[in-house]
Amino acid sequence: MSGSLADLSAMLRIRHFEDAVRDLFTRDLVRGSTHLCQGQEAVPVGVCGELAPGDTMTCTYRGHGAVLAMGSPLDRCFGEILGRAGGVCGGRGGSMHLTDASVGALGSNAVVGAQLPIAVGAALAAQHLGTGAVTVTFLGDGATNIGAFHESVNLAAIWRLPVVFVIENNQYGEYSPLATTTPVARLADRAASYGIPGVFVDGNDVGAVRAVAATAVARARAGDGPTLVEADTYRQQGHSRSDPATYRPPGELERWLARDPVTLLADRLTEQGAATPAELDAVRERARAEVSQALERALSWPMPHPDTRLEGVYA
Amino acid sequence: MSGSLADLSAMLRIRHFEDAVRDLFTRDLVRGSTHLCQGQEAVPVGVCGELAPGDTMTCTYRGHGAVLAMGSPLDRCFGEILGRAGGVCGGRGGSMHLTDASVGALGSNAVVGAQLPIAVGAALAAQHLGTGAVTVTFLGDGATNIGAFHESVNLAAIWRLPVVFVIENNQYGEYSPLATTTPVARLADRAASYGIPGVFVDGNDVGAVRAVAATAVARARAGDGPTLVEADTYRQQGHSRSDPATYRPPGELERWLARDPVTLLADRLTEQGAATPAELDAVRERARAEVSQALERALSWPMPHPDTRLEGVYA
Amino acid sequence: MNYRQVIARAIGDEMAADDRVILLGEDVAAAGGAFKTTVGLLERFGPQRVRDTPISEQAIVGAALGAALMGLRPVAEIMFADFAGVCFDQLANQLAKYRYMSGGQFRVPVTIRMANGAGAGFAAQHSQPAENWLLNVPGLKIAVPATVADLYGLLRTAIRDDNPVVVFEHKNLFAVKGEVGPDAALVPLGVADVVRRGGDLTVVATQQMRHRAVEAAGRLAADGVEATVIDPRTLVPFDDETVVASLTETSRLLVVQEGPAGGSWGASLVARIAQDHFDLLDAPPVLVASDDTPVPYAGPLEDAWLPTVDRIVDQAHRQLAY
Amino acid sequence: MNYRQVIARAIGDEMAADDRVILLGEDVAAAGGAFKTTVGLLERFGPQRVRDTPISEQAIVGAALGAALMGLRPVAEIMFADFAGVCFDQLANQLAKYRYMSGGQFRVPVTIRMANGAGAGFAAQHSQPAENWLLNVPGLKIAVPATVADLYGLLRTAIRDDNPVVVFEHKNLFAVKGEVGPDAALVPLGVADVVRRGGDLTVVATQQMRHRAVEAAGRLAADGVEATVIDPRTLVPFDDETVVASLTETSRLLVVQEGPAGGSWGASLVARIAQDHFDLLDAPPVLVASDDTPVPYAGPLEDAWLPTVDRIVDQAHRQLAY
Ligand SMILES: Cc1ncc(C[n+]2csc(CCOP(=O)(O)OP(=O)(O)O)c2C)c(N)n1
Ligand SMILES: Cc1ncc(C[n+]2csc(CCOP(=O)(O)OP(=O)(O)O)c2C)c(N)n1
Ligand SMILES: [Mg+2]
Ligand SMILES: [Mg+2]
Repeated sequence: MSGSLADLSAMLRIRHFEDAVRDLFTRDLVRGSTHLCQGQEAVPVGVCGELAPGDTMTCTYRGHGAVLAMGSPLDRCFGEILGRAGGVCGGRGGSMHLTDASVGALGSNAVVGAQLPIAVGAALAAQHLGTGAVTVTFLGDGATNIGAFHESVNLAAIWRLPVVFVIENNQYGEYSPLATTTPVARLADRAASYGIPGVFVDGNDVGAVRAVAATAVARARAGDGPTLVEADTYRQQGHSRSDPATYRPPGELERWLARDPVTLLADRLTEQGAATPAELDAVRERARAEVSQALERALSWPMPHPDTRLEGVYA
Repeated sequence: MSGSLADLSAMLRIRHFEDAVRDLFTRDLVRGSTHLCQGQEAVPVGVCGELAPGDTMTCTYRGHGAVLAMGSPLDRCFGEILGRAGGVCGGRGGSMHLTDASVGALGSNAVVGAQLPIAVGAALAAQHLGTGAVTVTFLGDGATNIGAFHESVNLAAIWRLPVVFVIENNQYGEYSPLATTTPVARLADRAASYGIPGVFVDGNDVGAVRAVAATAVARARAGDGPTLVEADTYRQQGHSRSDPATYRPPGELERWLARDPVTLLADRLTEQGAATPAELDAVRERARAEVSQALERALSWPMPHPDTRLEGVYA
Repeated sequence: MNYRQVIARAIGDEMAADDRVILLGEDVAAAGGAFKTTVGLLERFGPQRVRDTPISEQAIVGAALGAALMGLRPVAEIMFADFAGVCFDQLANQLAKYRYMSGGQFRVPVTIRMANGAGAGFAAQHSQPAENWLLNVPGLKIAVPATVADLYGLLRTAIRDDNPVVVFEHKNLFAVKGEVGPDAALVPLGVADVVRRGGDLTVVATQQMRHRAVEAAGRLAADGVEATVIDPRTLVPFDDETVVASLTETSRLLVVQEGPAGGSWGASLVARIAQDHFDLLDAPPVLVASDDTPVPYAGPLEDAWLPTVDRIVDQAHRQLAY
Repeated sequence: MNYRQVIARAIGDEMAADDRVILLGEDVAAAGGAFKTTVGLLERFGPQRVRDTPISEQAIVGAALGAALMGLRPVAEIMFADFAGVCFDQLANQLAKYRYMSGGQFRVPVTIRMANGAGAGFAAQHSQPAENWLLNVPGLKIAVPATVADLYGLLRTAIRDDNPVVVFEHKNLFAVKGEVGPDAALVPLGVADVVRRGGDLTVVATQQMRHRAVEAAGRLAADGVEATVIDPRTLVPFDDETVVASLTETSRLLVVQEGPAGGSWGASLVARIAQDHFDLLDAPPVLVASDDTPVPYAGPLEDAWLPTVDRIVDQAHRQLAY
């Protein structure tokens, strides 16, 4: 697989979405914190692109891209981040908790690693009910050091559950380069502790990501159990809103920008003759327009009324 | 190294101690639960035998053997299990919490895996203070599936701390055979996730345990970081007081009893001419006598007075 | 039938009634549970529905949550309530909040069972009233049954509830006997049981302390003092109404609790009554609780840590003399 | 100097005074802390004493405990107090109990710092008053400073204390300004601060709510009502005496708290006062608390979740009218 115009479109929507969120943040329209994924778009687009209807996904606070890649509407995701009543979570969750069950996005989690056992449970339900559904769960490189990671992969492995663990190795956990916290070079190698396949992939190459994801998803769907995927990529922004990322070694950002996943795919499509420059421009324009129209809609929505604040604790 | 008469003596003391505790339990003199280590004695004796004064150790609720191997007095350990004021913890801890800081036994822990980060901390202090001390921590096979294991080994590895993780693989976690909970055959292989050596050893051969421990302890002391040791052994009793261990496959216990670590060592000492039958008998007799005298002393000690119950919460 | 045995009965009845109910936990299947509370369920429902897990409490609770999001009704066992510590994030930050954070997108029908309580010499890490750790966590319901019928009825209700319910099974009550007929009743969450009626004093107590309160009430009756004994049966939701109804008659509140006072359900109840029903009270509302220490091992220490019948009787007399 | 900055100052002063003090946590060293509360310490004390850790909170707390057993005086940072969930076992079952379970063999001089509190839109998993989760855990001390001087003094005292102390740094107070002179005082644990004196009503509040209580007291004064405002500064030990002394004058208790009532410090205080000082009270003691919901994200919802100055003023008038 080599990625398609549709992938480019999906990645661009995420890119513009994230750029817009950054802008909203500086305009004080986003509360708390927000964690952007510019530069990492090929991972969620490639992985979620290999899922079928009924499949599910959990992810992290850096999950806007993953939730959008599952098909959640741009406007309702903006709405949530803006704390609007029309947001996917009615304004109760915010940027770190984007959740849209209607597209299988079972939850963005703000506690590192906590999304993993939940994904294992969703996969357990699929196995138990025989639905054939697969669950994907995204985690960061830093998250591979937390206990919940270990427990989750182990349980999924021993029960051969249909779940795919996708490490988005963006080289940093907050401000710490991976090597300062993690004594192994290849996180995919940690799969050996659980007797499952560990696969490394260039996370900026959406086609490569799709290929690896396809295998892992097929394996899961066939009942052969989990796979641990490590997708190498880069967080082009700082860790969160306030981080200027001054800790980056000189030249690092530039090297990764030269391998920007959106540019890579556009170039490849051109090279392969899969799209003309005009077609690419049209895709770019449409993505930009969709995002800005969605944002406008979301900005017009009201905040939730305080009187509704007790709703939704219990069913 | 091949084990010595002193090792035999140490192992016998543990064996008799545990037999006595079982007996006390059936006589209703031990409260709650107690977890015995008959059959596993070569592991703590071999490992702790390679430690130097100032070295430290944390272990589990199945830790009587480890605490005794550090040199804690028999009578005060009995006293603790009997809930006497003269027990190592003044009767506050009991069987699952035997602790004797004076010999470096920093605590038996009743929460699976919780002793591991504490050992990492003790090793951190040694590194920081430059004492050259090493910390050993014992865990069960089942404990390798809990989050604290993962976090602890990882932290020790990235900081190259002087700690040795010793898995006492007694084949079961409570009533579950290892293979039902753990998708890898060799637990020592999990060391690869942390870039540290993983070593497998016959845990019923005290000499072999000593050899592996010596290397791991020397490595730690030299500043080269942790080792993960897996010592294969067998829990000859049930998991805890009330467990008749009916889940064992037929013949399993017998096969392991044929490789009983105490008998193995005694036979080897005889074969090698390192001890005469009379010497062995003397060691056996002395161990038995020491244990029974210690128990008598402990039984004569009073229970703590209820008026003291608020003591020891805060320093 | 005893308190220990009725657990498998309740879970089995729900599993028989609803295919979506599954059971998971350490040694709950082949071994029938560390406390033998799930004996026979594996044989009856098979290894797909009754699952032994690794020692991985975070994964156990998280998997129950995830499975519930997809339509199962998992029952997860955490062997000793103290081990809520190793999965507290999944309990307090995930399970409890999942529905709310998503804006109500999910139902979360998870039952978590844990063995709590002191009195049997299990010491500091295997004896705690961990129910108190979960009180400041909106989103959970909490059941603390004291009798065979209540355990049966509450456990079934918990499994049928579309919200996370934590059911505490008290280790020291396993031998308590009781009847559960074929038409045994579900027990609703949030409805107290008035165990005994009397006009002089209202005693509120759960689990082990409920039984001690009843014994104390018997002794008080011999002294001419008639106490009402109320067992709230669930801490969240808490049936304040039943307590208040009794106080309109007795005007005296005595709460008896296993566990230290700080941040406890007993203190919370005393505070609510003092705040909302101050005028009903003719004497200070009192919480009899454990010392502010971890649970000690030695018998004489642990016995003193737990409120005794003597202490309850004493305190009752003092309140009446006020 | 502000509340955010004084943290590095306090830790630095203790590190300078005692070689055994070390600091560990996620991004506390090279980055100077996720909240920039530990800026400059790495440069001053080097990477052996100021250590960045992996994302492994159980290992962080456990390592601090283990190091303390061997004579160090570790200061460990848990970035957001909500993450107490992922290391709750190490906090509640290990750190708190280690001395007691061993029969007093160890001193456990560990300081755990965590950023707590709502109001800035961090939502359900990054805003909680996790101090309430630790109340039913004997063996810990708990500090909740509201001012620059108190944070400085309590943090230093915590580091010098031979017991585990959890210090909550309130995220929404980072910008609060204050003075810390060169001879700045240590603040003892267990001694309340009487922020304002008045004879009509006793208001007890911590952190963000202390500031709102002071504001409310100002507005009440304009209405002719003089309130005493007491900031306990530590929840364990809790300075009941200062509260009681004020109540002898005011006879009216109003506790204001960020966070739900169940199992909270506020409810515990109300219960203790109702029980032990019933006769002092001329009106029901009242706890103004947050709703029983997780912390919501959207501004209007979170604003309503936190007790407002209006609500405090209102409630005060109601109590005086009682
Ligand atoms: C249990 C827990 N500890 C700490 C944090 C604070 N935190 C938020 S993001 C983050 C870094 C995570 O790094 P990584 O897993 O690589 O994911 P990335 O942010 O790079 O996508 C940390 C430490 C948290 N949210 N949860
Ligand atoms: C966190 C936690 N979960 C569960 C238990 C209950 N439990 C006590 S021992 C045990 C089995 C441990 O097996 P293993 O690690 O192999 O050690 P062994 O008992 O065989 O020495 C379990 C599950 C516990 N003490 N702590
Ligand atoms: Mg990362
Ligand atoms: Mg074992």
